[in-house]
Amino acid sequence: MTIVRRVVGGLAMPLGSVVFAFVVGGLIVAATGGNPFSAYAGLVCGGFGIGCTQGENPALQISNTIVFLTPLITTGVAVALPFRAGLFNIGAEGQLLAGSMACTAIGIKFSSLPTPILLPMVLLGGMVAGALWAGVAGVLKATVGAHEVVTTIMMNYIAQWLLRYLIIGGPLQLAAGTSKSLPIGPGARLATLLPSDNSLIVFGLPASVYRVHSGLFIAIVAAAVFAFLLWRTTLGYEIRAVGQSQRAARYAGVSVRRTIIVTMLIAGAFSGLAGAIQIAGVDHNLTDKYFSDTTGFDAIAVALLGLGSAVGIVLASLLFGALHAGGSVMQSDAGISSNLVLVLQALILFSIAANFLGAIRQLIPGLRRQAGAPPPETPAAALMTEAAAASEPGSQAT
Amino acid sequence: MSTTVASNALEMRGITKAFPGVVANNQVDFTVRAGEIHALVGENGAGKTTLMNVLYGLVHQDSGEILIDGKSVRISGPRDAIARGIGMVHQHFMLIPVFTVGENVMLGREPVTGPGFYDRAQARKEIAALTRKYGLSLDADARMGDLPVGLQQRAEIVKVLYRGANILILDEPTGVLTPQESKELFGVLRDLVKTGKTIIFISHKLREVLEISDRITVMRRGKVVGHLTTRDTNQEEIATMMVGREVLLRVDKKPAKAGAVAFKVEDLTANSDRGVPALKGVSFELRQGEILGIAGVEGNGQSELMEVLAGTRRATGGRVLLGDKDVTGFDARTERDAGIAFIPEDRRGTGLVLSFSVAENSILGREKAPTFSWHELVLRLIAIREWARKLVKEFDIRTPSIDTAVRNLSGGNQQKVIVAREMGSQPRVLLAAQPTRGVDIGAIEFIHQRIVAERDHGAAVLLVSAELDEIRSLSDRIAVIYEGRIVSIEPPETPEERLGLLMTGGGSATLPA
Amino acid sequence: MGQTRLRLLGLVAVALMLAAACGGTSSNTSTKQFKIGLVTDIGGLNDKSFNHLADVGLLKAVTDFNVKGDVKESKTGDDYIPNLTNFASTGYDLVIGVGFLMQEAVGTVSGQFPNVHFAIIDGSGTDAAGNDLKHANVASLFFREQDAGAMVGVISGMLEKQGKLKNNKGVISAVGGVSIPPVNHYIAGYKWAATMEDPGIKVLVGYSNDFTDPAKCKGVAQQQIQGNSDVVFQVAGGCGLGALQAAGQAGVKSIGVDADQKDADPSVIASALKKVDVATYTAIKSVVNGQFAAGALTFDIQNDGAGYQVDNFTLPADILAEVTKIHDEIKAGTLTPPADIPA
Amino acid sequence: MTGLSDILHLLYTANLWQAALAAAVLLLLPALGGVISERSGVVNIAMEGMMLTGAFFGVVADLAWHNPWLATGVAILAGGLMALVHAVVSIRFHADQIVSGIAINIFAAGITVFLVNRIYGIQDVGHATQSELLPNFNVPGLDQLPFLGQVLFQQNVVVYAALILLVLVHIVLFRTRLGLRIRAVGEHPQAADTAGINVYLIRYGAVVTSGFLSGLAGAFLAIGVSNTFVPNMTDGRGYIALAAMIFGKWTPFGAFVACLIFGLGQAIYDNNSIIHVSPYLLSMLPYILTLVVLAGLVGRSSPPAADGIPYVPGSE
Repeated sequence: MTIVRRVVGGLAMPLGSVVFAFVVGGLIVAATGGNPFSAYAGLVCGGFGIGCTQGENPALQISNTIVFLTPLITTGVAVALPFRAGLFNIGAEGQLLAGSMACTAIGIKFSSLPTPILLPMVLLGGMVAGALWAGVAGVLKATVGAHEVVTTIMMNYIAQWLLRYLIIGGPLQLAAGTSKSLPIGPGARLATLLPSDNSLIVFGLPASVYRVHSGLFIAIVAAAVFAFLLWRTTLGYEIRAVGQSQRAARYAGVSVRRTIIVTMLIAGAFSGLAGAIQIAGVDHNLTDKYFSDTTGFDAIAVALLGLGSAVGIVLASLLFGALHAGGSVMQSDAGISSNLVLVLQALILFSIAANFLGAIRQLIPGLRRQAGAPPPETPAAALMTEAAAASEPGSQAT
Repeated sequence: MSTTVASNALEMRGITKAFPGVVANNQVDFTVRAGEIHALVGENGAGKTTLMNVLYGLVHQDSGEILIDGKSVRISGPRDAIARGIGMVHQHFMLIPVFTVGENVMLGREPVTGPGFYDRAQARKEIAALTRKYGLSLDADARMGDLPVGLQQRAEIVKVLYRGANILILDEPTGVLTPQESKELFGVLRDLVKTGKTIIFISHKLREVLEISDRITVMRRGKVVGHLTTRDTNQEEIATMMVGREVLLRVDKKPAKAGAVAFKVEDLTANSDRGVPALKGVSFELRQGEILGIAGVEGNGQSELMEVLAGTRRATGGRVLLGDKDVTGFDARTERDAGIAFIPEDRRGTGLVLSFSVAENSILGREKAPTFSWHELVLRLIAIREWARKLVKEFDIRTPSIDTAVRNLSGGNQQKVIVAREMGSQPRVLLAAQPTRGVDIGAIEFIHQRIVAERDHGAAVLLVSAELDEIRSLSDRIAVIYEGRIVSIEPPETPEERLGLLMTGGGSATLPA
Repeated sequence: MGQTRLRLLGLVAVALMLAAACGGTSSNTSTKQFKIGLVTDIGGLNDKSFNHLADVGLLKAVTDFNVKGDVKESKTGDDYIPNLTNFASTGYDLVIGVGFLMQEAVGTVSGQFPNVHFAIIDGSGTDAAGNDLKHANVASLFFREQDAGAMVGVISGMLEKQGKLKNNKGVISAVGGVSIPPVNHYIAGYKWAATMEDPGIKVLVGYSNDFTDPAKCKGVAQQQIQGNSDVVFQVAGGCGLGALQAAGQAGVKSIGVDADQKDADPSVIASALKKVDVATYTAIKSVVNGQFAAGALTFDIQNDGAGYQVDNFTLPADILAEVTKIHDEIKAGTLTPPADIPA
Repeated sequence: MTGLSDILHLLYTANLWQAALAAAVLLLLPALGGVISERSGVVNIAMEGMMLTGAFFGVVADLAWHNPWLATGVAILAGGLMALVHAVVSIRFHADQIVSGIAINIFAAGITVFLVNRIYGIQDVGHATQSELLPNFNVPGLDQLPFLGQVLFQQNVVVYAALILLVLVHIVLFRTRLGLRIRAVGEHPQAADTAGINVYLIRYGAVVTSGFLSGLAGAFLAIGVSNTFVPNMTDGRGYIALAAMIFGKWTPFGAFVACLIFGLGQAIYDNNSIIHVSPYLLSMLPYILTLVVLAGLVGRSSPPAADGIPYVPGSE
């Protein structure tokens, strides 16, 4: 019973924020001469396959949403974990790219190896590369106190340029004049749930259009690992302690520096895994589409909307994946630019950050919180209590 | 209502202020006469600070009226308060460490030249004039963060005077001062009263209150419980009013049965956070079953000493022996595993992770112990919860559940969580720094009893406290620390005057045996 | 005033909602209405380049034929396949993918929907290794950008040779977006033709690595102009607008790309045209007329799918004559500009 | 190695430094805004969004009214308006300032393109003519100085404005009463409040000012450097400016040095038609350089003490 109430209570704020965003977004659409109802009908159809008017196939829409949300879960975790340690990992994108590059390189180099050997190799390779990419920021933060926001932004750019170098004229380029790599070996690919067969008809469409792949399960396992790590392990305990109070952590004998580095390494591994899964599960080669990839940035919003919890991240990924998939259906069905999706995402974040709902509730006497409850706290602030505080000088580091 | 007496500098009538979950001020009436030093006393959480924040415009009363010089006023912010001649010296100084004294004092009423340039020269002149007038010396160009606490407080007072305050509120002003500095402060206050200022002196140190004030208002749980005239009352009467019952000011304890040397510190040196030497060769021995109190004015190295012994600060020289084992270079975890428990002075920032639950805080620093984790990796949640429940019961921690975040507990119960955790593991050595600071009297008694019980179980206890009364009533021996050195080791019955002298570098030392 | 305006907007919004709610009973003509889906690449509709032109072609087709045209903008590369699939699975007759970046996606989706017609601008439906899958339902709309590049190359080379430009040191230049085939084809024709006109000419080639930030291309162009370039040829979409501006501010000439860009800057003396709008329109028309033909359809000077436009400039007669001559030769097939940038 | 000597050779040309300065100014303006905002205790990572909004509305206004000065005013106001949203959310509602900043950036990216579609449709955004742009201006006399003349005195008006603003922001922050108050609010808002300073007013002012500066940068980008609006044309400059600000330890001149490094990197890269190093590896250089400098020379950077912490009166 209390669990139900806790879940409902935990959902109320994010859900309310989503409603708030849709109301304001609807006003923007209406104010610029569009029809918000048909816009949202398009979004819902595109995201969840519900209420489609133009003959969209629900199974296909859901499949697309799942493909979009898969990397968001893993990168969302990669942002949420450092949040817990008081670190702002703005570099999930760069770490994802590092993972995808490593995965591709290994998948090409050892393309003849069979799946049981090669698949773990490419996934692990991606994780290691992501970990190293994030580890640079972790080490610089822990040793010289360089602000992780700056260093991770720099690492993002470096990854972007490295990617261009590799596939345009560099060692991974497919052929002169292309901006893509060779495909990875068949052994490096993650299986899709349905056979990639154009002649098999499932739900009225060829089975190959459903691109949902086993990476989804890896992502969900990653979220579960994140939850377990955070709440059930001594390391997670120490990460949270460092995030909430470095002094208390030091008092407890936790090495703040080591924890910062380890946290960033793990976060980077999650991001790198996301990149490897995208290559192994969806693309099978590194292409110019990664130039414009924004997964690692969307992940920041996902982590915040998910309030830094595993379940929240999965749900937030679902929402963002659905918005992503729904945007283009909205555009073709309702004639509303899919950029509205960005506006909605931003409004959701505003609402969560500012706790507008809390403010509104305060204004309505009947709903005012009963005395005795602790004062409301914005969730992100709670995640980052001592976020900016660099480790104090003169302290012992071990 | 009655007509206002003209000689009242300040009158607060029926002030009520509620925060979520607590009524901080409940129909408080508070009257201060012009030219008097009026003490406002009460336990922590009695509502003194809230009342003064209302007066200073930092929070707004839900109901009630404020009259200054007989006129009803509305104070909507500090600016209003300043304009009406109210100045406040906060318990936590409102000073900016990276600014100079001049900038700190001038802030809000800065002298300017030209189109708005800050006029440093004029600031210097203003401060010189003020310090001359009130006989307080201060260097306007010194960086605030570099000054000792006494001078920082002086800067706070100058800051208030610069704003033309007639009513000065001093919130727990002596908490961080040496007895000498306190004496100087009292002198300053008396001089200020002579120049026509009115002073509200907030304290829970009853001896000081009796020494400095003319009249006393006592608060308890958000209400005023008594108006007293200082010369007609005594410490016991005020204390009873404050807590609502007779208080045992003495700790009931048997004589110590000191055993073997448990802990030996030899010529220990260490630096402060700012990198300057804070410990300059500290040596002492601590025996099983005794309490060694460290008396000293804050900032003489006791914090650093405790941190070095607990492993959270690196020693620059010397040795620490636990039994025969050299534990000097140990980090906090190894020290703790070796049987050294530590109650840190900063409860909220260091001893607890406020957002963690009671259960989570109950294993802080011991999360990797075999009892609480599997191979130091996975937490044993069931064992942790059992442990937390046991501590809550045994140490009478008042909490809705062990899953409640400690942020939501009262200060006393927060401290009990720390005490329970540190004592619950039966340590060989207990380091207790300011174990009762900011804790209500009921909890103080309880914590004192537990410390003595720990001693009686054979633990060696090292106690640091800013409260000389606490040191004297708990300790079996008293080490006096001054400027990073133990200057003397004294028996517990040593008169307070002598300890005070030693703490400030005077007196002839009784060298440690 | 403000309030009235707001109220008006509100009324409009309500009216639109009502209209939308009551809609759905629109034109029920006897002939089949064709549904055309256009998927942009990440540049989006406002890329000031080929995505925009494709949209122009689509809208022209919508006015000329009984077709319903819908657009999906791709926000990231991950959107290509879902957007194409979405159109293909909802009864669209023709799905057009805009841009080289979408080759593999078109290759995949066209295999899944053999009954839907596909067209792709600047490419073909390929597998991951870049091989054309040659699906029977895919029209690959290629452009010989080098033809267009060659025409503006002739103009630039001649002008430089005649010494009528500002620096007159025998240098012209091109600013590419990213070094990918459609970009390099343009530059190849440009350099080839300029060198043909003036064998001593030096053609600087730089890349901004960007298609959206005009400041980046402006920077590259400025450095080229500093290196004495007299004509800057932009081949970088929205980014390249900055290159045109750099030329204008430095008093040298510039050449636009894809569409007629004479309005973008007064320095634009000519534009190399790649008639993506024509190609899009043609593809739609072929479906409407039931004449859809799979395989490569190349747009070049011969079929007037590529070409040039002289802009804010009057070509001297001798140059005009030479340009016409080269144009005719390319059209006749006696001259063939190369696809790769000559050394 | 020829690439390296090419670069070294370039460093001696005034032309390179002229370009570097112009590129740096596009970063400097938002970075200065960041300095002001964060000195007052409000973390601002929303410069990107404010700049993009400024660029968009600057172009809209310029195309409507054909007056670059008016349009710049509109751009500045648009940036300020976005900043006001950030201010209200983070000051009034005590929101997490990083979340709010990210939200602003996403919002700006979405709403600008959304409005391009709505306002211009298939016509697309037009181009401002030369006379509708913020002009370049050669300072008479000084522009003839060898080397420095070209670098410093043959620039766009916004470059001069930015350099003046650089000095101005420095003076205001460190020499004036207002600056003292801004810094006090950022270091210790309780102390400032009890000294009678209106913490909220200062913070609102500082944040909105940062929006003005970012909006100006947007105008410079859209109707100075270029002559139209292209979606996402700011291209991450707000984030680089953020890095520059932290790199510069929250001081105007420190940030300027960092901006110059990035500007120089861009200017060197712009010569890729001449230099024959992999343009991609070349592009990495400024970022790697920043990491190296952070690791080796600058080290620990400490923000204003109350940076990012919402102020709740009466709290400790």
